[in-house]
Amino acid sequence: MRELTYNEAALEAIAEEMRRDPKIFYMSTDALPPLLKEFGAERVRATPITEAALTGMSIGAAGPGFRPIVDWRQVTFCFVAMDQIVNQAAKIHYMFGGQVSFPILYRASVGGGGQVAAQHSQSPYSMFMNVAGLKMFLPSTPYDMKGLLKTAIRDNNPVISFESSRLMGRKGEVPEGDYTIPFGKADIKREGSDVTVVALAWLVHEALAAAEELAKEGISVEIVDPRTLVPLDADAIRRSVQKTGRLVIADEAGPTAGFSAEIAAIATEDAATFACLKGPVKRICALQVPIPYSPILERAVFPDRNRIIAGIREVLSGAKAAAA
Amino acid sequence: MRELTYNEAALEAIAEEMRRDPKIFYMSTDALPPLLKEFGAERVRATPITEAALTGMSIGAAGPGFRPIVDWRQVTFCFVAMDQIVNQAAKIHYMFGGQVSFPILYRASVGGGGQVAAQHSQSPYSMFMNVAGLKMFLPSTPYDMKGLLKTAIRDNNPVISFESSRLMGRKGEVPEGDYTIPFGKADIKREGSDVTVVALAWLVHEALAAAEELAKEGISVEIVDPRTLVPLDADAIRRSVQKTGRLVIADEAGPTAGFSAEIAAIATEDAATFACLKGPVKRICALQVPIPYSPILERAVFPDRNRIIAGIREVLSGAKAAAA
Amino acid sequence: SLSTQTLATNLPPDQQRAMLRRMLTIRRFEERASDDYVAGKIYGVVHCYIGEEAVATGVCSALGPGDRIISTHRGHGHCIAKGADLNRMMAELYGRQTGYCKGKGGSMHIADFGIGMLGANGIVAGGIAIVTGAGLAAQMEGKGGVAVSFFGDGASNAGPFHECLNIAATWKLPMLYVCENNMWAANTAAAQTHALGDVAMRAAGYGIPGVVVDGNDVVAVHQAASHAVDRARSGGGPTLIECKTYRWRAHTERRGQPDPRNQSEIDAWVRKDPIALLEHQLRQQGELDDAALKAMESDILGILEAAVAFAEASPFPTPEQASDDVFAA
Amino acid sequence: SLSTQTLATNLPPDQQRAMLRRMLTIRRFEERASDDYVAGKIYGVVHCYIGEEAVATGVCSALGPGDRIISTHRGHGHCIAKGADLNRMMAELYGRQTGYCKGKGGSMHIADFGIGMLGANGIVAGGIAIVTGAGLAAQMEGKGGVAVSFFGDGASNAGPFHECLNIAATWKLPMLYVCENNMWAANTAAAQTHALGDVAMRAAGYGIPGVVVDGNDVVAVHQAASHAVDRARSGGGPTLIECKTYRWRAHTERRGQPDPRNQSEIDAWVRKDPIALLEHQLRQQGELDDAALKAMESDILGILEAAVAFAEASPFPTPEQASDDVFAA
Ligand SMILES: Cc1ncc(C[n+]2csc(CCOP(=O)(O)OP(=O)(O)O)c2C)c(N)n1
Ligand SMILES: Cc1ncc(C[n+]2csc(CCOP(=O)(O)OP(=O)(O)O)c2C)c(N)n1
Ligand SMILES: [Mg+2]
Ligand SMILES: [Mg+2]
Repeated sequence: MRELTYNEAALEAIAEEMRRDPKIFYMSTDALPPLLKEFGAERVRATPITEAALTGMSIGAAGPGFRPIVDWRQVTFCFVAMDQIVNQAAKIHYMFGGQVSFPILYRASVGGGGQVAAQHSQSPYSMFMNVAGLKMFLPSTPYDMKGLLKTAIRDNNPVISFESSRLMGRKGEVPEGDYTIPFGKADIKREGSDVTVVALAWLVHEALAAAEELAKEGISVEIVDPRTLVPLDADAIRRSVQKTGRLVIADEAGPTAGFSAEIAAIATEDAATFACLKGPVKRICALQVPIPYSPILERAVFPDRNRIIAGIREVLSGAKAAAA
Repeated sequence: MRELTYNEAALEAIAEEMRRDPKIFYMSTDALPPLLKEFGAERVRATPITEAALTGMSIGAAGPGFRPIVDWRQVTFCFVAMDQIVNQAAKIHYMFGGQVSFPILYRASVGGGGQVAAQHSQSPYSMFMNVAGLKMFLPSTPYDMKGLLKTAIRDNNPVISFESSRLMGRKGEVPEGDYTIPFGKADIKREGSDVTVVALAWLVHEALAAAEELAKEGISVEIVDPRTLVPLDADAIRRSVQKTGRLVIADEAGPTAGFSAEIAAIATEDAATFACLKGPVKRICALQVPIPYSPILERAVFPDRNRIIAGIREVLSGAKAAAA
Repeated sequence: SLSTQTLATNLPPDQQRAMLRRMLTIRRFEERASDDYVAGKIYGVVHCYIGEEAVATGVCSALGPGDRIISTHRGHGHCIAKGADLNRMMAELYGRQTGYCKGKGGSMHIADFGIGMLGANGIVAGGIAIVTGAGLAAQMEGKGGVAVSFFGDGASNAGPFHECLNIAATWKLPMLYVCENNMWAANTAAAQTHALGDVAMRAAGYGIPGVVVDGNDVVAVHQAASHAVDRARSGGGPTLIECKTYRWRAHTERRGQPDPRNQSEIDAWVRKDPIALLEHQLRQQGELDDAALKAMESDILGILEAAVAFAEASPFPTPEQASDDVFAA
Repeated sequence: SLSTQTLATNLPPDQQRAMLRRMLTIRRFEERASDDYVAGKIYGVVHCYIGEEAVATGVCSALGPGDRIISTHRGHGHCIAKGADLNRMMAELYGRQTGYCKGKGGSMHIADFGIGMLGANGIVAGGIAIVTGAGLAAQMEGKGGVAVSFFGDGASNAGPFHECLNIAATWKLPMLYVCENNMWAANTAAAQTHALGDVAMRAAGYGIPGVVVDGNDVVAVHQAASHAVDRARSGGGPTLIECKTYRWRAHTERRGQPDPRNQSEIDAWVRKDPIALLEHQLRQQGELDDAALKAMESDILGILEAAVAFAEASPFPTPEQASDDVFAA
């Protein structure tokens, strides 16, 4: 099948949807050349550097029936818009008793690895998960990107598309034409029986590499990619842990009150899953520090395949220890 | 001993510190009359409604040696300042290699129960826990409030004082004069042996009521109040769970990627604690929805002593089930 | 004033009486809401617009049903002026299922998208960007619609005001930015927080008209708004209108709160009562007499009684409904 | 221009030569940084100030060591103009322990609080409020210090600019707000995002002076800044200074990025080279000859070689140091 990069898959999904629905328009502090070329400056708007205003404007345009896309670009730029996200976009449908819907897509790249330091290397999706009223996803492949973006654009709620900056140039098979991937459905990226690794985005690929490595030693790793963060496919995660009895969570973000903590909680608060757990859960995350610039420091902060391998060994030995 | 309200204890701590250190000044969109009266308009500033500017200004005043206090008032008003909080205050010390310190206190009331609806009933401290570089606390008593605020004001970092709006008028014993409470030290608000309840703020009091109730049935509840969210006293929580073998977490915030998830994770990722766990952990939180206005809806959203009691019964029976 | 007198005579008496009725309805609605709040039948927090009725009434009387507005935390006046249903408003304050927000919003969040009222908003300046998006929508719809942002003097110092004024001016959005300068933001005087007395001066920085109007003179407000609406509909872009007015009551209806404003300032503004002014003008034109006024008053009170009755007869939401409406289907 | 010629002659030749040296140092530093970035010795992202050297140089030459400035993502020029150490700057770009930020910050986060340089900042408009706090600090310290906010035309449309201008004007803070209007924000033309061509027009809304200056004429910038500094020190409050200038290079040094600006626009500005202009003026005054210029050039290159040598000789941080400096003791 034809291959596209993660970034190309996103653009294709957006272009196909914009062709389908004239109510969709796009705002961002620089206009994306391919979209601008095809759809013109009315539907693809280069704006002042005012993410707060754009985020609010998307709400006011969505209420009357448009379907705005606001590209925050790097997630760090959306913090100036946090009031509009948390106090307005997330609450307006509920607060107004559901009288109209607000179909909005927000795009934000996340992650580090480019030596762009603390302000430009962030993975704060957990902060948004904590806010009721927002849907969000974080794809790990070009295929998932296209299918999830189309679902997001057709959803009648504010949805945040978190996109891994490490994966932008990564290629993968992407069908031509229309397909969607439902929200709230995890994808088993690799089947296994000894340990479950719940991973996001770039770490799905690191986990796959770790699994290959460990397979040589006869360790069978199952890799669950939730894909959507809200709604989260808790059942799929619990089923996998019930099967393997062991849980490792791999996330490029810091651990504290993060996605990784939520996964640990949904596994250990469920009686059936807890009963199957053979040992402690393990979080493989970034250090809980701002992201430094110098490559040596940056590498020291982020999790990778080696730390995943070490984490898997730890939960397996821990389990043995318990068994012994 | 003399009693003060939670709110009076906060004002006393601030006034005592402002008397002690002339570098401290206070900014807020309305000047607090008692502070204004004692310290004057230069040190107690009524400002335009620009929490973003105030938050940034506190950083620029702290670098050169002042010790600003910025009172965001209700936490919901700080979302307009999120860029200054997340991208500047939290990162500036690290990003600049620690060349100067930024002693700043931010104050924010949290919680619901006043039928002020979604925008004015929020408990988003977990969002801030997820950000590396910020210290924060949430006291449950007037005594803790005064001691923790003094520690915060003397700390050389940005610290957020989350203050429960439900507790503002609640009285408790507060010593006259100077004392401090160290960060990162949980307080056992009640000793017990059957189950650990980790609770925050108002829910500490609901948990105490629940414990009284259950004591009549011979159920012994230990209540751990972390008090500081960052740094978090993981050891105290783990010690308690190792003793009781059961964990319930009670939080006025929603569960998703929240404080409650973090507590579940630190308990279940620790081998020694996991080994002692007799059953699944239980989160007693608000429903993951924006907070509604009508009293019946609002009551349905928030956790209380009854839901804590039910949760405790569940983990105890669950444990029995497992034992059986 | 004579000038307004002449202005007034340019408006058909029926329209003037309709404005008087609107303003009286706002005032009586809030007097009732305040009483019922103190009586514990209305919850949370209530901000009254009393004394400022001419602003919402004058502006909204210059709008059509297809035009859209956004409000603030002090929203009852804007809702009523745009034509909101009093039953559903009162039911919302009473926290009932039949309220505009099914009891989920309360006073600070009443909205009726059906009439182009995009909502009250509890965040100062929080609505300005939202309604600017409605202005963009109107421009893209191409049906000549306009959008109006109501906001306070306090909000005028916040970033979104600046960001949106620049965007609206640059894109020539069909917008009115209506600053309700009541000289106070909660307990802080505008004089303490504004470099200049006139918020309208800010317009110059964006090359758009900035107009100062007597916000207690509904006819003057109407005229200023009408000109701005014409300009917006014809592609001329946004106008900033500053209405000088005053809040008669404390910042909120919660009793026993401090109010630092001195009585003489309050009294002076009460003497400039916008309702009394229009009433006087109508009488001078021979278009209103005691009987007609009495009839209007009792009619309004009857409608409000009915609204309260509707609210009290309406069911509270069920606990289960707390989980509804988080997401749209 | 003749007017500047006369201005120039008001400045002692030594000071003019010092400015020339500063501007040359900025340019050569960035040319080297760009090369080393392409060579992979400098990481992440680098934004060059080349073509705009007169702004930072003219403003900072009007400041004293106790005055404080804040920068943007395009920060090398401001650092050097305020007197930063080139060794520690280069070492930071090289990601070494001896860098200003111990390798934690890189190009977008160089700061030296010791010389009153409060940091480059990766968030557009992110520094404006911070340095306004430094202006408040200066006012409270009462030692006559001033604070300067450098920011771009793009940043001038963001909320913090407005919020801080109003606060500084209201509190009469000793501030200079220096807009570096290089006509572009990344790949978007200022003409597309600004209602008016002159950002300085915004000052009127706050009752403060708004000045437009030829940002490529270091002497004109210096004079405008000096007046504003005098005003600020004497309690007159803030001034907004808009410097019209241009970025010669692409938005960042990453090669192969799109640059929508047309070549003729770029060429026209390169002909207005701020360094060539001052050099010309000094020659006309008989205060600079080829030999002196050559000496200055080679001296600067020698210093930069030494800075690179210092950086390359410095150790990288250790992995363990990633956990240091999250919190102050
Ligand atoms: C961002 C934010 N900060 C603070 C508040 C608290 N607050 C509510 S109303 C108000 C005063 C608003 O003043 P103004 O904009 O003049 O409107 P008015 O109340 O005078 O109608 C304040 C400070 C808020 N709602 N939002
Ligand atoms: C809040 C925010 N949004 C977007 C960006 C991405 N960005 C970095 S520089 C830049 C352009 C800034 O233009 P201007 O302020 O004119 O400064 P210049 O680069 O021209 O010196 C943008 C959009 C950012 N850093 N911060
Ligand atoms: Mg006001
Ligand atoms: Mg620019």
